[in-house]
Amino acid sequence: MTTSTGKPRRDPVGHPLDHMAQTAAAQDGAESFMLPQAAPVQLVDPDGRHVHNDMYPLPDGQTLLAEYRQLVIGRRVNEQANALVRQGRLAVYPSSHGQEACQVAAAACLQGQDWMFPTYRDTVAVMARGVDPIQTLTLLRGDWHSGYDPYEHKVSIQATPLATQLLHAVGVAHAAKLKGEDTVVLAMCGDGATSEGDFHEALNFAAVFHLPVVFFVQNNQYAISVPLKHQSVAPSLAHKAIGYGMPGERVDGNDLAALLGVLLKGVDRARAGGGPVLVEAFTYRMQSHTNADDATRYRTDEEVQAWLPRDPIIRLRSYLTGLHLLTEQKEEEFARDAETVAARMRDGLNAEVQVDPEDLFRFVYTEKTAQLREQAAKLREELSRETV
Amino acid sequence: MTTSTGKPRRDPVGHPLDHMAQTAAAQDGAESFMLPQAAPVQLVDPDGRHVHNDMYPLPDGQTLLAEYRQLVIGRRVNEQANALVRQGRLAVYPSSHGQEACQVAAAACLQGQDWMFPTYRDTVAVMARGVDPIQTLTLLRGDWHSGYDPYEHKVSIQATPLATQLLHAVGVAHAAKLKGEDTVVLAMCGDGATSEGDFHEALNFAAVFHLPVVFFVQNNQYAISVPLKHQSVAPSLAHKAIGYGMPGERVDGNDLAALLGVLLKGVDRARAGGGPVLVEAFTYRMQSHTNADDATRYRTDEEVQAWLPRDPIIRLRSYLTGLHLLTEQKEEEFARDAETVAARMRDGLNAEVQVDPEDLFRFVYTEKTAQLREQAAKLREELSRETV
Amino acid sequence: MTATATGTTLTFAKALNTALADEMAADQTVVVFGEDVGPLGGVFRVTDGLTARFGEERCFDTPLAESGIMGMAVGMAMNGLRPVVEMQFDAFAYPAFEQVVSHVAKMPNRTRGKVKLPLVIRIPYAGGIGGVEHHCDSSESYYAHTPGLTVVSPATVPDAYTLLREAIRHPDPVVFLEPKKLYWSTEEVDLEALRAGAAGIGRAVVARPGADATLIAYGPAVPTALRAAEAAAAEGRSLEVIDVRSIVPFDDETVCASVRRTGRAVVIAEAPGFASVASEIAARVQERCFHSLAAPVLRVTGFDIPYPAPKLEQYYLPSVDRILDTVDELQWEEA
Amino acid sequence: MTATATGTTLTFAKALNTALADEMAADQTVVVFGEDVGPLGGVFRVTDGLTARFGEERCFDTPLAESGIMGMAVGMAMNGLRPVVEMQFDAFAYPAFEQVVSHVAKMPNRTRGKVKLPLVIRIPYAGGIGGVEHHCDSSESYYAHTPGLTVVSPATVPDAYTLLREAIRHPDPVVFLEPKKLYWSTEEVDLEALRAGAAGIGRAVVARPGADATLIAYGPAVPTALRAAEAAAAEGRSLEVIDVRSIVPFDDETVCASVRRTGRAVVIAEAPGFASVASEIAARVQERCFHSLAAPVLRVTGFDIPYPAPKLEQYYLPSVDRILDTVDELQWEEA
Ligand SMILES: Cc1ncc(C[n+]2csc(CCOP(=O)(O)OP(=O)(O)O)c2C)c(N)n1
Ligand SMILES: Cc1ncc(C[n+]2csc(CCOP(=O)(O)OP(=O)(O)O)c2C)c(N)n1
Ligand SMILES: [Mg+2]
Ligand SMILES: [Mg+2]
Repeated sequence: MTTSTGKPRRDPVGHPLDHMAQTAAAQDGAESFMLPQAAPVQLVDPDGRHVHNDMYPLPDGQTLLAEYRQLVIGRRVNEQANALVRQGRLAVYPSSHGQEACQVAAAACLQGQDWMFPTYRDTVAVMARGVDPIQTLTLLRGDWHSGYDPYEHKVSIQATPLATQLLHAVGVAHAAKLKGEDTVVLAMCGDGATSEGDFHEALNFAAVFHLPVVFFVQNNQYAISVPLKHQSVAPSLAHKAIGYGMPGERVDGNDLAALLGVLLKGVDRARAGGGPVLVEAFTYRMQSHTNADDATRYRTDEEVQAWLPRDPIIRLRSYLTGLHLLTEQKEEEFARDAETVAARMRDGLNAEVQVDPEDLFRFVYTEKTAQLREQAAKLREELSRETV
Repeated sequence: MTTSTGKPRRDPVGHPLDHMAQTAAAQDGAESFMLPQAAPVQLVDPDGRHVHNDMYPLPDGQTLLAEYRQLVIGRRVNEQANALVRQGRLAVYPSSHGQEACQVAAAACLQGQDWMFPTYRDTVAVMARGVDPIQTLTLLRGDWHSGYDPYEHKVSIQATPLATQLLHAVGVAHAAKLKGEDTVVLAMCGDGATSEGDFHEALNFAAVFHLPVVFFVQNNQYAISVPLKHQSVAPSLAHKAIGYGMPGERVDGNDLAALLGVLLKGVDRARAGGGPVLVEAFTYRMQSHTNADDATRYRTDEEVQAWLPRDPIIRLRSYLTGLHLLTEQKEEEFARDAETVAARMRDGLNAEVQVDPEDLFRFVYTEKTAQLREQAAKLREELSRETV
Repeated sequence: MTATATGTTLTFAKALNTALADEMAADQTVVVFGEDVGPLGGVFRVTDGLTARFGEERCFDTPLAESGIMGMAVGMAMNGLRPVVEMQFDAFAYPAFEQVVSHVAKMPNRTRGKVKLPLVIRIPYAGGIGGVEHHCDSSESYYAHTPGLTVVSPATVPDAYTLLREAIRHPDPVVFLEPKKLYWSTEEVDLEALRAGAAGIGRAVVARPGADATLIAYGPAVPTALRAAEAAAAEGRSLEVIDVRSIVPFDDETVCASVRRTGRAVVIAEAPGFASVASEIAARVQERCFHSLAAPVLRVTGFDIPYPAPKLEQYYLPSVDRILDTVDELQWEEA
Repeated sequence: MTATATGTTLTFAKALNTALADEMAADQTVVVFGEDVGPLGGVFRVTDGLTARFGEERCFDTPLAESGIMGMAVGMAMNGLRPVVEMQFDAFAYPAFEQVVSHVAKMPNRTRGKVKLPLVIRIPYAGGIGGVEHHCDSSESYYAHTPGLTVVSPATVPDAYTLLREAIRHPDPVVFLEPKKLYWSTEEVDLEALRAGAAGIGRAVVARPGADATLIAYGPAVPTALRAAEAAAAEGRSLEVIDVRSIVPFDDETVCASVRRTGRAVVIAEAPGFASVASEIAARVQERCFHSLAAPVLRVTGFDIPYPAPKLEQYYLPSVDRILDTVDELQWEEA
């Protein structure tokens, strides 16, 4: 374990009166640095026009084209998963329809050695990072709690208990720092999850230990049925950052270019030892919370319709078409790629899964306890009697 | 339950795009309003001179004189309690020596119908609010978990599990609002407690429900052995306020005049329906965490000495003496009053307490369960055999 | 809700909803809050229509924070209200654990009864609905082990109504466990009779009389126990089924009277068996009925493993077969 | 630490401290953190000197947030470290309950063993030290009921050393319960022998052999049980004392072998008895040893009340007298 990485945490305790004065003096600088820009960062507007921003240059066209392909695939994944729910192949699916730009950017901003900590809604991001679609969907198909090996692509489990994963992300980053690894961790959650105590504790730990974590909040305006204004009355969720001593930034969550700009800057900063940041993406959950939910109970169709023109795919398509980078041929190619993934999902999920009841006992402990050996034997005997 | 109080929580959901724009527009105003002043508010400096502040006029001399008396009593209470620990009459005492201005101001800013939610360290504040000294010390003497009736003076139990009481404070305020009561709630905690998830949830609930709560953090630079800089790297703890959409303010916690100014303003604002505020008092824990602690293990004597000239009593004495409001005669009178309280503490705690083992079962449920009746009977029988 | 001459056919969820509405109408101080309990009516629709009928100050959504919900409920109860909070799912009550154990359970005792906390913690609870992880935990043992809490779980539609109304009126905090898999079960009930009906907290009931052995169950395990008894009857064995209903306080009298009569007992519960409510029942029955027992008190419980994924839960849950197998182990040859 | 020819006299706390230091020296991946464990050395001084010796990156203070500590430990373990965290007191581990139950206990199973969590949760635990509220909870039943956790509690100075080292090396998460009232107890130990010594997790030991009845205890109750056995011996009754040591996994073999031999058993634990580890032990002993039992398995536990204030704890805690009274109830006249 190297002690050379990062600045030492424990410098000698300064004179507390100095601290009082210093803090007051340093405050103005800190404020402008840590508070988000006045409006969410936008680099491509809904009509596909570039919006100039002093701090964030527009990513180059080829990069955007490659990520546009991921957007198209992401949308198709959401559609296919919804269809598989209707066919009874998936128990439930929390769709990221409308949030695909966030999903794609989350995967795109990371390097191979970095870690992603996704939630149940981040299926598209998980797949975009390279995890096998079928393994990703195991959880929702219902044969096991998590279907992929988190170490293979450095993607943690898709967390269900809200905000809890943010602390795991902090821990992975902390271990990476102590071991001298060049790892950045992307910690993802929704707007609702920012109300949980674990959100608070995670941001504070990351800031105090000066860890390479990018907190990425997809503010899709709803936590199931609860709109943002009943979740928080802060000027924005990014305004929480200064309370931990880290910068906060808002970004148009339907603008893939802006997301890439802001997230990459956060990742670079973290990798360079600059500590954590909080990024709030302003976006919208176009569909119900899951297929089990009925969004008409709590929001109007007009509200949803108003977001249609802001669709992340439309605007990037306009922009790239305007640049003549996106051709009809490319569009067809991307659609085919998306179809390939969808087909893989269909085939994989249409195949019957075999579950092994012995698995119930196999992974609870590294070595089965005497009690579990007994219980497993009992079940085995029971099942053998049944099949007789 | 009136529905007329307060503004309705659920106005119709606005257009989300409007919201995005609005928030950005409103942000600048919000920031200057919610961020703390550049330096902690100070109205009387360590040398006893008035410091002018545009927002906070100096409280009048008679008020300050009356509260100075409370300071003197508070200091005496701390000393007496420490002595009682040495004599084995109290098991332990977390002293507020050095923080007496915060303690006195906490009681002074509230009206009779208001509620105080103190911690284990806020004994002086609890007594200043009118709770009987002996009843206050029952917890630390060890005969019951809490010795006073919280309803008598509207002082909740002195909470031990950190930050948990802040949520109770929010609940009392919420009920008061729903019932149309004219009640403000003072929710107290230390710097360390701001790291707990419950702190976050309490501030957010208070803000979202727009409740009359004044959060009062006594930042005494330490959580047991852990200095503030390992607790938070925010510009100040008051900078957390904006992340909840409430104003934050820093105040010199050794300046009783400034504390009264800032807290009273917060209480008035809350009472007028202005919602919650967060006040951070910058102060210092002059003694060990409790008598069981050994502060020399984690801080230097020089550091402690440097705070001596900032003592809250000294500076108010200088100021009031300068005004000729505080005379030698008054000083003697206050010292006598303090001695009376100390004597009451000594006498009360020197008297042997009788505990009743039956009390173990008496208050767990409103009506004893069959199980507890059995267990109580068993204990009774056991004890009767012993005394035979 | 369909009305017949004798009564009304209600789902379990609707019975709970009716109890909430009736009690809110009867008592102005009852407030309902939690996640998605307002306009949505709760993810199981148990609070459906309450905001519309009683206003958003009586039934409302909170920010997404369970400790916050619980801690705020403590304060509201301190200040004269009767909060009924919903934890969205069993495992999502864990963030509130400190508030429950250190305050909800202890505040009245701590203050020598000066502060009462008449609040209800509703928890959609246990498995059998093919839910993903964290949505199926049987968490009753955590609460039952915590002195100061009252813990109940209805297993029938009438009890859903009666126990919930009683829980809201109860002077002490009640953990109210609603077996999720029963939400959509229906029964014909006479609401007027129920409204006038008798108390349930602290009392177990004989759900099915029998002579040869006693099955002791609560919540989601009760219907399974009843089906097992039905099946056993067909094989000529008469099983008595006790519906515990009230885990704390526990009704030793009813349970022990039955076991003393039958001489044999099996405890059935979905939760992992180790250090559980089922352990407690087995322990106390053998303590109290030792000389009436022809065999040890046995248990049919969940295995000591995390709740399994949907496709495996059938192997985990106490089943009729597993209960009957266990009854067979009660050393009948010696009887 | 005083050295003699045969060994070293250590306090229980120093034995724990030595185990931490030895394991940190042996394994670079071991990190220690929590509240006040750094320069202060922990409120019980169990981590004394570790920061000085191993640096502030191996032993450090965190912000004051238990869920944060636990959640960060999960992540650190995921990324190759072996965190040993301290919860300052038993009741202050409750804010971390969700992390413990929903992740620490379930992560390895959830990932089919891909993610291992070799971490230790040290908890200064239980009462008997005249502590105020929240500083004396016996919380083992919450953890023991949670599948996926390993739960141990040492009752002797050698076990404090051996079990803690083993816990740190254990591949799965261990809840390590340190009876506070034993911290200052001393024993002469041969550290070299201990360092070479045998495993304890999963194994109970006969702490005192006896013939007439078995006392089954763990953690803080073990010394009390031993004193009871001593007193009983003076009255001519020979009691065997089992120190459970490992609550999960539980050593059925050692416990049942003893009870089958003596025919009588009393379980002793400080925690409230209802739905507790003591219930479990009573339940499983009667399940497994029914035909060897001359009397029901009885329990001496804390009452089902919140832990009392210091001046009342003497009435609450299992005492020698209460144990002997209970042994007297084991129907000796029929034997
Ligand atoms: C601790 C916890 N409480 C409650 C839930 C139930 N729940 C699942 S998703 C959800 C809403 C989350 O909203 P948000 O964080 O905005 O994410 P989104 O679903 O919008 O992506 C709730 C309440 C949970 N999973 N975990
Ligand atoms: C939830 C919880 N965790 C840990 C503790 C143990 N503890 C008691 S006081 C304290 C330090 C608190 O520091 P701070 O909030 O700054 O208050 P202060 O003691 O300085 O007044 C700690 C860690 C506790 N009481 N509650
Ligand atoms: Mg959302
Ligand atoms: Mg402090």
